[in-house]
Amino acid sequence: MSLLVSGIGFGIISGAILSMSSIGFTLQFGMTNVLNLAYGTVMTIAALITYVVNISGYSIFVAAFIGVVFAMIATLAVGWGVLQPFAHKGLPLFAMAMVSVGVSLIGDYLVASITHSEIYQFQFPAGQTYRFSGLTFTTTDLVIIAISIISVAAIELALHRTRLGVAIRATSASASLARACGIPTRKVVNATWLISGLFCGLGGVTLAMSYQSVTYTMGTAYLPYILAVVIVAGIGSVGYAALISLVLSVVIQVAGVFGASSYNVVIALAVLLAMLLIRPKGLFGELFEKTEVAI
Amino acid sequence: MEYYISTVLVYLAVYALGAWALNLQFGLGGIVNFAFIVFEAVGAYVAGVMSLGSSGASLGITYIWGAKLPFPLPLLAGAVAGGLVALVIGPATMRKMRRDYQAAAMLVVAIILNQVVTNAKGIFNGAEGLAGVPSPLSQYFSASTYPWLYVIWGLFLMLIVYLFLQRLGRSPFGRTLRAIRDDEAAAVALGKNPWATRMTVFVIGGVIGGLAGGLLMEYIGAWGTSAWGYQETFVLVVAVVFGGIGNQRGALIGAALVGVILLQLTLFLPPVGYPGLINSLQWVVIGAAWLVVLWFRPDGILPERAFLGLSRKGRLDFRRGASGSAGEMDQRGEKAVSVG
Amino acid sequence: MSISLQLENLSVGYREVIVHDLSFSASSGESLAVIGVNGAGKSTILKAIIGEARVHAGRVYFNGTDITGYAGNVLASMGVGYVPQVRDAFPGLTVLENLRMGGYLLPRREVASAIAEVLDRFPQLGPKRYTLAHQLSGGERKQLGIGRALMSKPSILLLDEPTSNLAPNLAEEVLRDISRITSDGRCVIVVEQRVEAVLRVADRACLISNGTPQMLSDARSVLEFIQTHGLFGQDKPSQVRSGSLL
Amino acid sequence: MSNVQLGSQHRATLTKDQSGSAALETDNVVVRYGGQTAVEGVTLGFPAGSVTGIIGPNGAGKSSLLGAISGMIPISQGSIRFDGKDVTGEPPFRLARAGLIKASQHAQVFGRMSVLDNLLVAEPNQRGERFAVAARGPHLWKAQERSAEERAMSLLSDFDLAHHAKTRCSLLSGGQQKIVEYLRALMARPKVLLLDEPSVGLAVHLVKRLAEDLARLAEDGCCVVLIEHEMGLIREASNRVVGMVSGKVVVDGTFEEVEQSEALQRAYLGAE
Repeated sequence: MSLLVSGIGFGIISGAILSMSSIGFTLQFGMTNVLNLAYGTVMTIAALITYVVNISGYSIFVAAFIGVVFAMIATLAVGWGVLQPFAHKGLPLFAMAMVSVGVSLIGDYLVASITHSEIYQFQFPAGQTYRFSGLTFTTTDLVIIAISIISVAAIELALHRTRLGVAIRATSASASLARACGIPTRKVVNATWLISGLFCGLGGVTLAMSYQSVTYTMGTAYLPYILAVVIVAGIGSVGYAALISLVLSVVIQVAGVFGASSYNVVIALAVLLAMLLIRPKGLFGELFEKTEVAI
Repeated sequence: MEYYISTVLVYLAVYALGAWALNLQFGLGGIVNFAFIVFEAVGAYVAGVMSLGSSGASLGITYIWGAKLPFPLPLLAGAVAGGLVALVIGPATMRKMRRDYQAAAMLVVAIILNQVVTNAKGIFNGAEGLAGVPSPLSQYFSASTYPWLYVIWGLFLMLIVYLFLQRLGRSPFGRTLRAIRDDEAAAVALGKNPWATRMTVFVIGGVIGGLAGGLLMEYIGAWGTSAWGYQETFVLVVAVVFGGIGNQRGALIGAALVGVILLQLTLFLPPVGYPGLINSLQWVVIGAAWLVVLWFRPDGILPERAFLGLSRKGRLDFRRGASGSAGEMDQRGEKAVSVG
Repeated sequence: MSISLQLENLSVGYREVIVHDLSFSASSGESLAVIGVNGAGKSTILKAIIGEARVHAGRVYFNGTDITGYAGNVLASMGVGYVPQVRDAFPGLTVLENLRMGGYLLPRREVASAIAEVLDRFPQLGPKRYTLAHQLSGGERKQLGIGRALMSKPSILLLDEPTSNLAPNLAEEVLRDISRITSDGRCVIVVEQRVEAVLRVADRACLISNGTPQMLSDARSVLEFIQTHGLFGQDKPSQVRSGSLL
Repeated sequence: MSNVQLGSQHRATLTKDQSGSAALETDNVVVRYGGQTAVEGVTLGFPAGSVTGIIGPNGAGKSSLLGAISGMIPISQGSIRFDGKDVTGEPPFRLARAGLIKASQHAQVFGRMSVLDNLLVAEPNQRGERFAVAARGPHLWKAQERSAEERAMSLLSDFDLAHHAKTRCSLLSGGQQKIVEYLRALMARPKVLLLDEPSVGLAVHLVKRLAEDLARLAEDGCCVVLIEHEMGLIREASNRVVGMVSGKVVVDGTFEEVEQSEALQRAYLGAE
């Protein structure tokens, strides 16, 4: 029983991290229709910057902030600098995903050659331990959960209540119709890159904080979980992505405490594979099947 | 030094076999097989356990199906195993879906299998994998001549596979395969069975992949899960696209450039910086080269020939048209239109 | 102030030209119907005007400004409204959100009154304001599409087959809206399948056949011409060409 | 409009054939997508040696009917008989092998292959298409290949495309691709030929040649069914016209009869 409870506790923490990571991915994917496999690389970069700033004497919060800002810049740079020019050349969806793999390889291994492919341990203290009826959380865990709840609630509200948020949903549904409304779709797409980068950074930084370490493969190795969530939840659906993240994480962690811990990835990927085979459009479906790259 | 050259040549044969098999599946058949490295892995493992003898006999490593078969049976067993694996994962992953999703599904299959083999030590000894696999017939030759004989053996297999695939690609079978790739619905309307045709080349590719894996295993003698990460498939995809999708000679050039020059020759460079720097940088170079190829020559160095009929008289009209090149990497007509 | 849209020897299409050498102009307070049998490329004309299809030759002027190839959002800010044939509303957005997006360019304080105005014009939408667009019926959805385009108070409205997939009575209703819209001093260009029905509400009409304009005249004469010769009568358009083609 | 003229005796022979046994029959075929009904109970017989034109406004269900006949679109109700056998629910590639060939509305050519290869793909019963034969070597299929190549070249020269035989198909114009698709369908030796708007993008003289070609096909006993908006082609090539509105057949007769049909006129003109 206590094993089950602690599994759920771990599940909530990793669910908090996964939901932020997958929301950034799904927003960007829903908008541009490009399967951006360089996303994990940006997560790694954000975590690494956080580490470097933290190690040079700043508090972990300042460091995390700088890391997230870097993730936003890096995401925009990948979107603008690489994916957009390729899309304008008329590459199809599949080739665009391939381009992002190239970006990911370059990024990951540049990081590897700079960091000597080593694992870096964070130095900040995990803080006090709190107990809630069997669940155990450290201060770091609680901060991660709080950041996740606040940011997910904020993006969900923003997408429904703000002009830019609704414009993002509108452009993602139909860019040409959005233009006919006078929405400057190019600016909206850029805003989406930035928001996607924000969540990507939050995901990467909190992932490293919960691991207490960072290495060059961290983000890309995490990508399968994100893909599983995004495809199961349906591309572009933020609320479902958060929900599925939580469910998937709890399932994996509970399975882990009962001895299947080395099969974490296998569980996540088996779920993804089953979804791809049974309902490639995701549980909660898309309203239109987009077949075009829109950047 | 001589040993280096012969090793590089064996690697060339292995990469070329892999690139051709992938070219058959991906270039001619349009199957986005990102699980290809699994075929090579199975071929290597099976060839290994078929040469190592029964599990308990060796130095504390555990695996299934141990046997000590004479040359060339372990290699053949590896090839057959590759085909069988294709037969199993083919039906599951070749459903009708978006091509980038199919790529993701294949990738996922590759990662799952790798993880399972890594974690379940009983199958092929987990992450450490097999070691000490004897090279076939090596006891009859001196250590200096054997590598060269192995090179000749590898080049011989290459030649056989090349001629076989060339024959297949230029036959009506190959033509039907390319037709299904270009427009599945239209091919169906002409009475072609896309599923059966694709499945055939998926299995043939599996056999050749298994052969390549076995060939490498019997030369280097060791094989673990780190040798077949999904990135290794990516090397072959890069090689095929680099050389020219749908063109065998192009795939050979790609395999030589990417597989051998970038990945293997760097092993013999004098050490620069800290150990492992070159290893990381070569992936950066591959990634960058990949983007350069996609940008400048999406059809590769030697693009596919449009005409493969019997009568070869007359010039081939092969201009790169406005609709050609980039848009054709995707065959389902998912034309990318950039907006915004 | 009078508005005008002017097409000068326009050839439009995608990779290949679909409609050749089209010229017409339309000004405020009038409606112009573009008609022809299926596949004549009528919708492509509208798409080319708003920059979503290719202009191979010719120019488009709006109030004397050359707007050929301008992006849709720039045209929207100049006062060109467009209602596509199928994807005419954002499916995952509510009616209210759709209208708000239609009024994206309006100053914030005017949005509420503009929404009230549209809901006034299409009373059926009022009770459904929190319904998602893809849950609306065909007729409601088309009204939403037109209402969304009217939000930005366009001086010219381009309608692409507004009655397709609508039951006959709903189609009549949508077409009647066209005359209400022009009576506000706007200009409407409508591409339409239901030839006779649209010709009864439009002021002028352009008949396209075989990728070329065959006749441009007031709606009544085009209607008469079609009634006597049939829409796909043999050789007839070429006889008319010299006389009534403007 | 194209002005297609054909010999009058040709049209007479065609009309006589109508009483012959039907090569293709649809019995109360219904096609539904989601909640919408595209084809609502169509019962038609198409005799061998006839050319039937199907006309009607957009959304009348013409393409859905053709898709249902060719097995590409599943039918919700009813049955389809081809060559005397019930073929309802057969996979489309089996129907095609049996001689029921459809050419699509948007030219679907094999873009990265040459024009000649596009045609050769369609040759029925190719020995070298089987993996086992292809693997054993070209001597097993070369003879058949040569005769197929000759037939393909003669088809290409009929439509002035012989000089493009080795051109990559994606480099052709839309109209040329449309012809390649038509010739490819002929290459498959169809018993029933279904054409979805074959004249789109064709120059006037080619539409005329197409009309002649269709008539010749029918004389050889092929059953041709075409959807068409180009009335000149319908008038000259077909000896029977079926008018569809909202998923139903509203008129079935000669071109002149159909032209007078008020139901069809109303549907086109939109005054319901």
